[in-house]
Formats: sequence, structure tokens, C-alpha cells
Amino acid sequence: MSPPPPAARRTRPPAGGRVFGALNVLGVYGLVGGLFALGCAISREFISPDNLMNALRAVTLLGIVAVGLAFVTYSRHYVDLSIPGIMALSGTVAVWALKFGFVPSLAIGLAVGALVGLVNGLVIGYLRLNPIIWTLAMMSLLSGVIRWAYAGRQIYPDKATAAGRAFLELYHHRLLGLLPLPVAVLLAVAAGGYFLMRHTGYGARLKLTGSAYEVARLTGINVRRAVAGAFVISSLTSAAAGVLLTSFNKVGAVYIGGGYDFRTITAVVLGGMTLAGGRGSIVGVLGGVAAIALMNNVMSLVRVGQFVLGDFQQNIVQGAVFILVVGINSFARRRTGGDDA
Amino acid sequence: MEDIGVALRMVGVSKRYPGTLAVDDVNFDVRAGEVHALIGENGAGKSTLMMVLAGAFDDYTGQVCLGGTAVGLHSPAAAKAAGIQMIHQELSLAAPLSIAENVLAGRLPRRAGLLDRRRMLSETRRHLARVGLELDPQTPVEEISLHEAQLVEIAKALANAPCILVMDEPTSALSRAEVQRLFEIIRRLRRQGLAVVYISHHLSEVLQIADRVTVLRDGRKVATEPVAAVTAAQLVERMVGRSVSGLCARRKTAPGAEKLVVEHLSRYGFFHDVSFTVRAGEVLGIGGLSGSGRSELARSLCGIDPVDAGRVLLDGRPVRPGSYGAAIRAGLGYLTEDRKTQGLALRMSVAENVLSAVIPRHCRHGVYSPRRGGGLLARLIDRLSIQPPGPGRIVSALSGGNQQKALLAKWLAADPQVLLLDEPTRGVDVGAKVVIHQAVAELADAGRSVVLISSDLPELVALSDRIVIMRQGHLIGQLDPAEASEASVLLAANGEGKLVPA
Amino acid sequence: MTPSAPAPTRAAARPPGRARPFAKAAAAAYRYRVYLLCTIIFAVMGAAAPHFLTPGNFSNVLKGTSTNLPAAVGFTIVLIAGQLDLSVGSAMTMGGILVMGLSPSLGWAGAFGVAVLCGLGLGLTNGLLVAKARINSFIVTLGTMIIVYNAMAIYCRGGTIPATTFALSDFLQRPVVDLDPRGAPPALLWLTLWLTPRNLVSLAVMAAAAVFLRRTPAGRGLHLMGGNPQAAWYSGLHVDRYVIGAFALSGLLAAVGGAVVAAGEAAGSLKLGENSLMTIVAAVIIGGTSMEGGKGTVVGTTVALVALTALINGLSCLGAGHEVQLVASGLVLALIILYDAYWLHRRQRRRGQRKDLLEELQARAASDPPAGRGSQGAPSAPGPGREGRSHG
Amino acid sequence: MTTRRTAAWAMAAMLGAIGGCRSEPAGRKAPADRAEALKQSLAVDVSGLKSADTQPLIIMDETPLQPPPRPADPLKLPEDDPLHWYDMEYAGWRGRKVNLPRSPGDGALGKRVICLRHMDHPYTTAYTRGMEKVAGACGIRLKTLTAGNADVNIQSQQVDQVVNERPDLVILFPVDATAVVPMLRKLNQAGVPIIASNLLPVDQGMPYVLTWTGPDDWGQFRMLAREFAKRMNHEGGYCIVRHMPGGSPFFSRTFSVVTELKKIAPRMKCFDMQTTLLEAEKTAQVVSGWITKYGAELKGIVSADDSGAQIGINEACRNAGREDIIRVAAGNSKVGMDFIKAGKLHGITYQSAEADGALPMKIAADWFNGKEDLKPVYYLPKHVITAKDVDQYMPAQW
Repeated sequence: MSPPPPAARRTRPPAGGRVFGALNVLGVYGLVGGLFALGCAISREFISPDNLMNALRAVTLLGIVAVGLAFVTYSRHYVDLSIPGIMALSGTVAVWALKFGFVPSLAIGLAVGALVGLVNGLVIGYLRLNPIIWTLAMMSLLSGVIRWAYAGRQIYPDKATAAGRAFLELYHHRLLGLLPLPVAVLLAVAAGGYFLMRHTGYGARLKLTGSAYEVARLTGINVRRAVAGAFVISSLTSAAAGVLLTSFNKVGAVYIGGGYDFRTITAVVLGGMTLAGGRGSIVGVLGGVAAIALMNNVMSLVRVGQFVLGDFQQNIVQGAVFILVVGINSFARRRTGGDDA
Repeated sequence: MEDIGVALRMVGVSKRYPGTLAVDDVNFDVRAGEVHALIGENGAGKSTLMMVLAGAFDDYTGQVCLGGTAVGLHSPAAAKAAGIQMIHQELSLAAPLSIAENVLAGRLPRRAGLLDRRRMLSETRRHLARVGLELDPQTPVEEISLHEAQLVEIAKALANAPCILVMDEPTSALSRAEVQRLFEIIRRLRRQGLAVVYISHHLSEVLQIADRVTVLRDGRKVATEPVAAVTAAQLVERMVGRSVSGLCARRKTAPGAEKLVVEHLSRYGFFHDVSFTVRAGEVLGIGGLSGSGRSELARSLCGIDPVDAGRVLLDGRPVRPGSYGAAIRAGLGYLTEDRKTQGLALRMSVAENVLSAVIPRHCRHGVYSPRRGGGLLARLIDRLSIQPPGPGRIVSALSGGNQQKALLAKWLAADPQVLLLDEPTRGVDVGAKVVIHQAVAELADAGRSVVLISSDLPELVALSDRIVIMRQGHLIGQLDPAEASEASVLLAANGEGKLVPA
Repeated sequence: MTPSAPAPTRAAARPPGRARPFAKAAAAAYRYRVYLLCTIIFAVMGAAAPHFLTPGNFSNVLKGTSTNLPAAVGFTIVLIAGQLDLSVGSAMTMGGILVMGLSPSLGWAGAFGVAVLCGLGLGLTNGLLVAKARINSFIVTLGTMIIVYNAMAIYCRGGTIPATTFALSDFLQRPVVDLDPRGAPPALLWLTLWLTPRNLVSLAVMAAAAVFLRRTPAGRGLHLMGGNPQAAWYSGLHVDRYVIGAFALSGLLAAVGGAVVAAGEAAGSLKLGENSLMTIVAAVIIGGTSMEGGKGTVVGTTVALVALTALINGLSCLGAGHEVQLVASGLVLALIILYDAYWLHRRQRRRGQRKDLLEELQARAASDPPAGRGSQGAPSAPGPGREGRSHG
Repeated sequence: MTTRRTAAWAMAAMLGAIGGCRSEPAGRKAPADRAEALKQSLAVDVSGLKSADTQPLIIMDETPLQPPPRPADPLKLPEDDPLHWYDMEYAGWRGRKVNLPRSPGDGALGKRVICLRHMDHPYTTAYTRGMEKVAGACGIRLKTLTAGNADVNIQSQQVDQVVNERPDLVILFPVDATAVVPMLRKLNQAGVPIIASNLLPVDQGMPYVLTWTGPDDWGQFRMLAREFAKRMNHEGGYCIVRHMPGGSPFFSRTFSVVTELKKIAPRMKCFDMQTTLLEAEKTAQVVSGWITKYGAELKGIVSADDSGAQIGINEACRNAGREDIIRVAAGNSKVGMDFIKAGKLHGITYQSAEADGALPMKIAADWFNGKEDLKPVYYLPKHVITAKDVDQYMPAQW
């Protein structure tokens, strides 16, 4: 989308491939550390486990989605704008499918999400359509279809059935009585994502595909499949988050997951995943998510004057920090001799 | 004083990149009405020096005088204003725009502030005619072929009526005839008093067109002397800093069994009805002019591009068409001619690039650990003497020659039964060339088959056991091994040689 | 080896030797796909939807178009420059809210001035961050989109700012030639009813942009820059200035658009530009502007915008719900870009084919059935077309 | 791929879309004779209709409207003075009207009514359901348009469309209380009778409408505030989760509580108020922040919505182990009522979505039948649902 700068200006980089990566990750964790210090300075309550737990809870689902989207960004396909649609769809379908029992409904929910991801993957990976535009169209289609299917109603899990109750409790379920399920899912997804990206053949192929598509193709890598895979992964995590969010909201409705598209890409990029593809890591992405969590939390603790629309100020600060951090990252990368991607 | 007639003089010019000193205190001058060749191995600083002229850097040191007056070339605009035009190695045309708008880029004719289309088109036609192109100026550049594009690039440079013309490898995609036409143009311009700087790896071209030649090595100037006074061998010696005994000894091997059989392979509009065989331990050279369909043949052969008719057999088993992955698994490999955009991921390390072709081999139960490839990697780096040897190096930090070695290493790592080499030494310095030639020879001696596509005739003749000739999309036959020589290849490629059926 | 008949492959089924009867028509259809789409929508809706093909509704469609048109034009310019501007929606909102908020104190002219200047400022900021700080435009404009929207939310305290008088609104909405809808002959109404100052402003903006992009050296330079920044740079163009300029224009136009809309609706609200971005992106892409830069026309964008608006409007004439409109517009966008991809694929497949070879192939296809093609002539025998041009 | 095939594709897309359209219900044919038509129309009795929660469908607040005297400049007064909000609360009460169209007086039978809704939402779905019941009973042909996702521009376009289609009456559910004024004016000038609904337009808009019907946000939130105060024993700090910006509830459901509590329970203190766009997650985050920030001093939370936002609030309280916090909210969604039954919510306003949709249609029918002396505003009755009487409002409407 944004064209390469004149090569003549691009300085010849010295050694050090993983320097950038490390630098990005360090960068975002530096931010996290700074926010942490700020929080401690601002109020005593900040450091309390309750508060930190709240901060974490607020971004658990965001984290789950972000890990998936990271693969799309890593493959140099920017963003999947159909994420909110996938979340709403999988959640709603899961509620509808409760009549087949609890586990089947979860399975069906995830499957539907993955199906959308597969379509995205096939169209973008195999037909080479622009990801932003296609997923935009897909988003419009999905939100239309959901409204159409449920005629503007929202559907409730039936409390009368065991499956319904189980579904409503899903979000609050605690593994071994202490670890909240969403957090567990996040940890699992993150670990899986990290392993997949770092330590599998797929990860290596995806990296080459993301860094240099043509090269990957002429190395005999099935680039189309690699890209399609990224979209399927992203849709799967979105679906999982969607089901959890639906259980949290106690209803399946079209507005579930709204705003997750841009919030997620913000977290991913903040975490040092460059839109140029092939760079960044899941660890960094988690850092980005943590940074957003702390930013919100700290700002909500600031005692600003009464009767202000605190939300708006918070967003402004977030937007500014976002641009700033990414700017510093790309600047640092240029300085260390990388390209401006 | 001696500045009389000197169009350009560069005094003590240096340019430092982070890490390296690319150009180190170079003095260089061109007289009006002379062609001054600039040669040297890759990474010797030729291109950097000329980019200084093109105004690509605002941080070079030293002095540049044009016609005796010092000028600062800190932006391309400044360079253009000073009458310096550059023909770039990698084309600088905008694909979606029309030829006309590319040729007249930056100086479109205007009437009453608006664009004057009629004049734009007529002017463009004139400029295209000079380089012998009859194309509609309104055709988008994305729809013309590569060598047409290169001619457009030249027309674009000439359109700006420069007083100093810098040509960086202008002939890489041109056919012989086109090269000759280009030389005619250059000679005419020289008579008109234009000062030309000519950068090339083709010593033959240099000796043919240049008046003086300057040799650079490691960013320093080694020598400047009139072309009449030097031989190719001497120039090579100065470039590499050591004497090179004949490029590569002619190999003699007893070919083994038939390895690769190509039957009536066609991709409509690119090459038709091509049939040949390659034996184990044999190097089959494919001669021909640029645009004769050799690369297209190679790409379709290993499934990168589609095949419309015919088939390919490896060890008697047909290779699934249209799937490069399958072809590689079957034992084929294709080393692309376009290193920068198709061969190497410049952002990634040498190790990652070299091992990228053998990812599955280093996976155990789904776990990929490049470390397993460490030994292989070290061997290859050592065998091809890739400099600097660090596997963690980012590829873009390597010189062209070493990048090419890395690219070859990638395919040696994959160790295919049949390796197709497309211009394996294009734009590569002599030192790297020797290494690559040896590697190819060893490959064949190890019983692998090699298909060599090269416009470098000495290389083609020296390395190949057999040479077949392609012309205008047809394989028109094989040279009699007895009398294969640069000359015979050239004649055959131009459709005048005598051939035996392949 | 014996010349055996070549194994049939999937592609061999249709040798390009055969002349394709519809080639011309298909090419034209692709070339003018936007107009085609627009015509189809008008035809279908005109046939199906009550009250659709009436002067009143036509002007209604154009009003809907003009709402997003200036911003869409700006977006097109940025896309041609090879960048992306997600902040157009917020810029519209800003223009609208500022005009309404400031007009009591500064008067209409003053308020417009300030609003437009703010738009320009936003654009410049985007441009500088992209060109000088070298941050990806997707990221920059995503950030400014959020910042500006929330700044406006604070400015109008989450509410909506009404106009103090209806005078300007009436002026902007009333046709220049004001005929009585009941009395006047429909033919005249068709011509005059949509000629409101509000629409005219948008049309003027569009026309100016079209001339700028097609007929001025600067405009062509923008294309060059988007198509190949390096080439532009070597041709002595100031690439950064073009990038900044493109963003500045986009911000400015979006603000103008927002301001006009707010003035016309006699109210500036946060929701003004909220849903514009998606519509604009869809329209610009359907209009044939390429995400890779260097390619695109504002006329195409305009027609596409008309088509989309007509689609939505027609559907609601049919009483179709929001969901149907979403599905329909999604489908149209999807189909168009699939169509594009298909054509790109075909072009790349044919790119670089040699004329002489194709002619030869046709000659053969004429002379004998494709099956026997393999056995035709020993490879070394001189065939037809051999001595053609030295290159294809 | 040829021209024809492309065309075919596009056609398929269109027809597919058109296939899904809800076409207007036919409605009974009105007899030619006006008197006969009127007689038949008057014969229709809708009082027996019930909404999904088995409550009567046609309900309205009969108490006469008597607004207090308007202060010179309300906005000069402090925000916690009820009269600061005078123009918002008593919008149009003074009943000033401009060129209202006369009733045709020939009966509702076979009349065409268009309803412009602000967005797709379960509430509006129930709202439309109620409206359709009445329309069906009265033989009125109803067509419903939705302004996209609460998009002012689209609503404005749909208003133009209505002007173009000239129905017998339009029921308008504004996207925005202020931005709707010019639209009302335009419809009024075009001679289209308007009944505004649910969202009370600002005062400047009221002259153009026959009347307005909807929930009495100010009134019922005062009622809710009194219930809230009672449960808080008239002391302690509280916070308010606000409605979406842009609508009147954003202010009414906030400041009616603030002003009322200032009057009846001066010892209660409002710590903080924020909009969370009614999103559960966001609300949970904000409320958790409040609980951390104000700790034990925070005794109660008022919410502008008992579904999404309330879920967030309860989540936060549950996580912090602060089930003791007193919670009241607006609207009677299923979620809210379940919370009431579960004791996690102590009071919600009864706002029957179906009745909200039925009332304007009923009044439209009366107007068609010749009833022209309409009140400037018709409120739904005010009531606060608590654990005591929640059962009689089940099953919830949405």
C-alpha cells in the first residue's frame, strides 16, 4: 500500500537481523514498564492484585484475537477487517446450536468462524485479492447475513437447559477453580501461536512469504496455502473470542465484537509487528496488548475533574501513543540500518 | 590549464554508508566528446560513485566540477539541472503510466498551465524513434516487454538532452542488435560533444565503445588509461588485483543415463514444441539471444509458469505441470535470473535464505529447527567462500557477487537432481564468477545434471558439454560439440549457424 | 526420442490460436465496468422499485452521493499517491462540527474558513508523519482518525450542534432553478430538481480534481509518484511534497464536504462522518482506483458512489431492511474486485507473448487438428514466422 | 468472461437482494364512501391487544402536563439544577405548532404510513412488532425504513424519500434529537403529517410534529432515583453509566438522577459519570476502575441500560466481590429482568418496547379518524420494576 522509498536513500544495513525484532519487543516492553511505573506513582490501588487482574481481564479477548491477527500481519496482508463479523457470527451460531448440546455448539461456533476464514484465505491467498478490500466486503456481508437470519432479534441461551446454563457460565468458568477460562485460552493460544510462528516449518514458510512473496514462491513454497492458513488461524482465534464474548454478554447478537478490528490491529502493530510483514513476534504482540491494558487502566485511575467524558480523552492519548511508538520503532529500524518497512 | 574540454571532474569524492566506506577519495574526470568506461567488481563502488553524480546523496564529501565550476549535487533535481542524466541498472519507469509520461517525466509540456497532450505524444514519438522503437506512446509501460522497457529508459535519458550521460549496465536486457544500435547512438552523441560515463561488466563492450577506462577496487581508484593501451586480461587483473588464468577449464566427462526428458513442451506465445534431454553428470547449455524464450522455457519446465502442451519426464516419471513444489520434490531446481526480487529475501539473513529451500528437511515431528542445517550451512559458506562468512548477516549487506553465491548456496543445499541455472553470473564480479563456475563443475562431476542458460558466451562455451540454441521461442537445434565456440554460438543464435538436430 | 503426441494438459483445451469472439466486448465491459454497474443498478431498481425513477428521488440519490463525494475525491487522490487515508471520515465530522460550533461567533464565512483550515492542518499532519517521519500511512491515519474523532467528541460534549438559522440550509438545499414540483413538466424537473448548491459544490470539487489529475503536470506527477516513487524522485520530482500535498488535499476536501453537509442538514454531529469511511473505500475501489497507486480517476469514483447510493436508495424504496442493503453492497464490492482480479490474472498470463509465435500457432490450428501438433516438423526444420522481428 | 455474464452476475446479486425485501403488508381495502370508511375505522378496537409480556399493548400516562415556568436562560443555571435542562425535558410542552396538516377525517382504513427507525436493535425490533400489531388491527399499510446503523445522513436521505413518496403519515424515531429538527421542518413544509416517537426532539423541532410519544425518561428516572435513594438509605457515593452520546437519554438518564437526588438526598454524592457506549466489556472495565478508585465509598451505580451495560457492571461488582453495591437501571430487557430475579439488580424502569411502538400508531389511527386535539406529548406510564412485581412482566419483550 505505501510504496517503498527511493532505494538510493535506503542505507546499506550492517549485520544484525534479529536486532530489529529484539528492539521492537524491547520497545513495547519499555512502554509497558513505563506505564507500570506511572501507575504506581499515580495511585496506591494500582498495584493491587484486584486492579491488575481487572486490567488483564479487560484485554484477555483482545489478546486472543490479536495473536491470530498477528499471523495475517506477519504474512504481509495487513489486517482482517471481518473479525467483528466472525466474532458475532460464531457467537450467535454457537447459541443457536445449543440445542445440539454444549460441546457441539462450541464446535459448530468455531467451525463456522473457521469457514469464513477459509473463504477469506482462499480468495485472498489463491485469487490474490487485496485483503483490506475483500475483508471489508466480507464484513458487510456477514453483518447483513446475521441480521437477516435473526430478523434483528438477539438470541438468548436457554437457561432451562443444562447446555444453556453451561454456555452462560463458560466465560466465568475457572480451570481448577482459580484460572479464569478466558485467561487460560489466551495463554494456550499465545503459546500455540508462538510455537507455530517460531518453531514450525509453517512459521518459517510464512516468514519468507511475508518478507518476500515472489522469492518464497520461487523457492517452491506454497505461498497461497501459507497465506490462506494465516487467515484461517486469525478467524479461529476470532471465533473463540467471539464465543467467549457472547457467553459474557449472555446473548448472541450482531453487535458483539464491534470495534475489535481496529483495536486489534492497533495492539498487533504496537507490539512491533510491522505491516511490511515477516517481522515481529507473538511475545511482542502480547506486549502490545499489555501496553493497551495498562494505558486504559492507568488513565481510568487518574483523578481527572468530575463530569468529563473520560473515555474520549483516553482514546486521544491512546491514538497519540500509538503513532509515537510505531514512529520510534521505524525510526530506530532505519537507524540500525533496516529498511523503513 | 588542463581543465580545457573537461566536462566533469570529481575530486576526492567519498561516500560513507553506515558500516562501509563505499567510495574512498576518488578522482574522476570525463572530457566532452569522450566515452569513459568505469569498471570494477561488484561492491567496488561504481554504482555508488555514479549515484553521487545522479544526486542520490546529500552527504557525500569531496568536490564535483562541471565545466570547471564547482557544483553541489545534493538532489536529483540539482543533477538534472546541471545536465546530468542517468540510465539506471534497475529500471526507473512507472508501470501504470503511459510511455509518453515516463519519457517526459518531470518536464511534461504544458500550454496555459495545462498538459499539452498533442505535443507530449509527438515529442515522445520522436524520442522513441531515436532508439528504434515504434510503440504507441500511450501504451502503459506495464504492457511492454522488458527490453522494450530498457530502450524506453534510454530514450527517456536522451530526451532530457543531457551534457553528461551516465549509463549503468544499459545492455543487461538487450539483444545484440539492440546493443549495436545503442552503440551507434552513443557514437553519434559523442560526435556531438556529449560526455558519456559507461559502466559495464562486459569487457568486450567496454573495449568496443570506450575511449578511456577507469578501474575501481574496494571503493578506491586503481587506474585510468586509454582503452587502446590495455587488453581485457590486464583490465581483469586490475579489477581483481590478481591475475586470473583462463576463466574455467573445459570439462570432459562421460555423461550417464538420461535424466531429464522434455517432450514437445509449449507455452503458447512464449516457446513452442521444445524437446531435448539432459543426461546425468551433464551440463547442457542453452544459447540464444535475450527474449528467445530461454527463461520462459526454464520456468515452465519446473512448473513456475503454466504449460500448454507437452510434458517433462524426470528419470522416466512425468513431472506434474504447473506446480513448482511438486517439481522440487521430484528433484528439479531453478536458480532465477532476478536475484534481488525473486532470488533472495534481502531483509533476511544468509542462513534463513540458504535454508529456506530445505525447510521440510529440518522438521522433526512438526518442529522446525534451523540449527540442524548449521553444518550444511557452514560447509556451503566455506565452499563458496561467501564474504563476510557470518550466517547471521542480512543478505542486503552483502555485495552482489556474494549475494549471488548465497543464492547458489540455497540451491546447492536443496541438492536437486537437475538444476536449472538462469544467468548464474549476471552482474557478478570475476572473483565470484570463478567460484560459481567451479561449483557448477563439481555439481556435474557429482552426477547431477545442470541446464545452463547464459548470455555470457565464454562461460556458456567453457562450462557446457552440449549446447542447444533457442531462437524466437523455438529450440532450433544443437551445436556440433566439436566446433562449439563463442563465435559459432553467436552465429547460431542469430539464425545463421549450422546445427545438428538436438 | 520419438516424437509422440503431447500429453493433453488442462490449458491445452483452449489454444489461444482460436480468435475469441467476445474479446472486444469483454475488454470494453471491463474498461467501463463502473458505468455498466451503474446502468444495471438503475435499470433493475427502476424496474423493481416504486418511486425510484422519479425526479425527486433522482435528486435524492445525488444528494446522498454529494454527501461523501468530496471526501471520496480526496481519498482517491491519496490512493493514487500510493497511500491510504483512514481519517477522511473523522475529517468530515470535524468540518461539520466546527462549522456549526463556530458560526455563531465567527459567522458562516469565518466558520467555514476555520473548519477548512483545520482539515488542511489534519491533512498536513498526516502527510508530514508519512513523508518525513516515514510512518506507514495506514498507521498514521488510523491514529489521527481516532484522535480527531474524540477531540470533536470533547468539543461538542458528545452532543449535536444545531444551526442558529435555517437560512443557509435552505439556500443549499433549494434547487437553483426552483420550480413547483407539482406544476412543472417532469422533463424540466429531471433537469433542475437536483441542481442544488449543495450538489453543485460537490460536483465542482469533483470537476476541479478531475482536471487537476488528468490535465495538469502536477496531477500527472502525482500519478508518476504513486506508480513508482523512485522513478519520480530520479526525475527530479519532490516526492515528499507530493505525498504531503495529497494528504493535505484529502484532509481539506473531506473537511469541506463535512462542512457543506452539516450546513445543509443544519446540524453538526459526531455521527456525520461515522459511517462514511467504508462507503468511500468501497466506492473508490469499485471506481477502478488501484490500491497499488498510480492509477485511478475521480469520475470513476463518482459514478461508483452514485451506483452504491442508488442501490441503497432503491432497496429502501422497496422497503428492504438495513440487512439487505448491507448484503447487497457487500456483494457488489466483492463481485467487482473478483472481476478485477480475474482480469489482472488474464493480463499477466498473456504478458510478453510473442506475436509471431501466436500467428504461427493460428496458422497450425487452421492447417491441422491440435492433436497432431506435436508431430509437426522436426524441431530444427525452419518453420513459419521464424524470420520475424528480432524480438517479440 | 463476457459482458453478458457480468451482467448476469450483477442481476443475480440485485434480484437476490430484492428477493429478501420485506414488502408492505397489504392492508384492507378502504371502501369508496368516506363516511362508510370512517364508520368501519371507528369500529376497530385495539384496546384488547397485548404485548409479548402479556401486559396491555396500548398504554399511556393520563396525568395532565403542567410544566413549571421557564427560567430566563436555563443554560445559565448549574447542571445539577433541574431547570438547567428545562428545554430538553419540557421540549414542546408549550404546544406551539406551525402549519399542521388537517386530519383527512375519513378513517385509518387503508392509509399508508412510513416509520423511520434509528437503527437495527432488538429494542426497535420489538418496537416495530408492537407497531405492526396496531397497524394490522386498524388496516393501515406500514412500511419501515431503518437509518442504517443510526446514521444521520441516511435518515436525512430517507426523509427526502418520504417527501418523495408522500405517505399519509410518517412516524419518525429520530437518530439524533437535534439533527432531526431540519428534517421535521422539511416534512412539515412538504405537508406530511409527523408523529415523532421514542426520542424526544429538542424544543425547536416540536412545532412541526402532530405530537410526540415515548417513554418519560426524566420522569421515570426521577422515580428510579427515589427508589435508588430509598435503597441507599439516602446516603453514600454513587456513579452513573451514561447512554450513547448524541441522544436525549445521554442527558436525561444522567441528570434527572443527579438533580432529583440533590433535592431528596443531599447526602448522596455523585463521584463520576461516563459513557461506555453500552458495551458490556467496556463497562466492566470502567466500573472496575471506579471500584478501585473509590473503594468502599462507592455504594451504588445507576445505569442507562439494563442489558449490555448492566452485564458489565455486575461483572465488575462480582470480580471485586462488591455484590453489596446497589444497582438500578433503565429498560426492561430479558437480561435486566433476569438480574432482578437473581437479586443482582434492584430496580429497573418499565419501558415496554412494544407499547412504545404501538402508541404512535394508535394515535395516528385516531388522527386519521378525525381526532385533532392531540396533547403535545404522550408519555408511556412510569413504573419501576423490582423483585416484588418482576414476574408479571415476564416473558421479556427483548
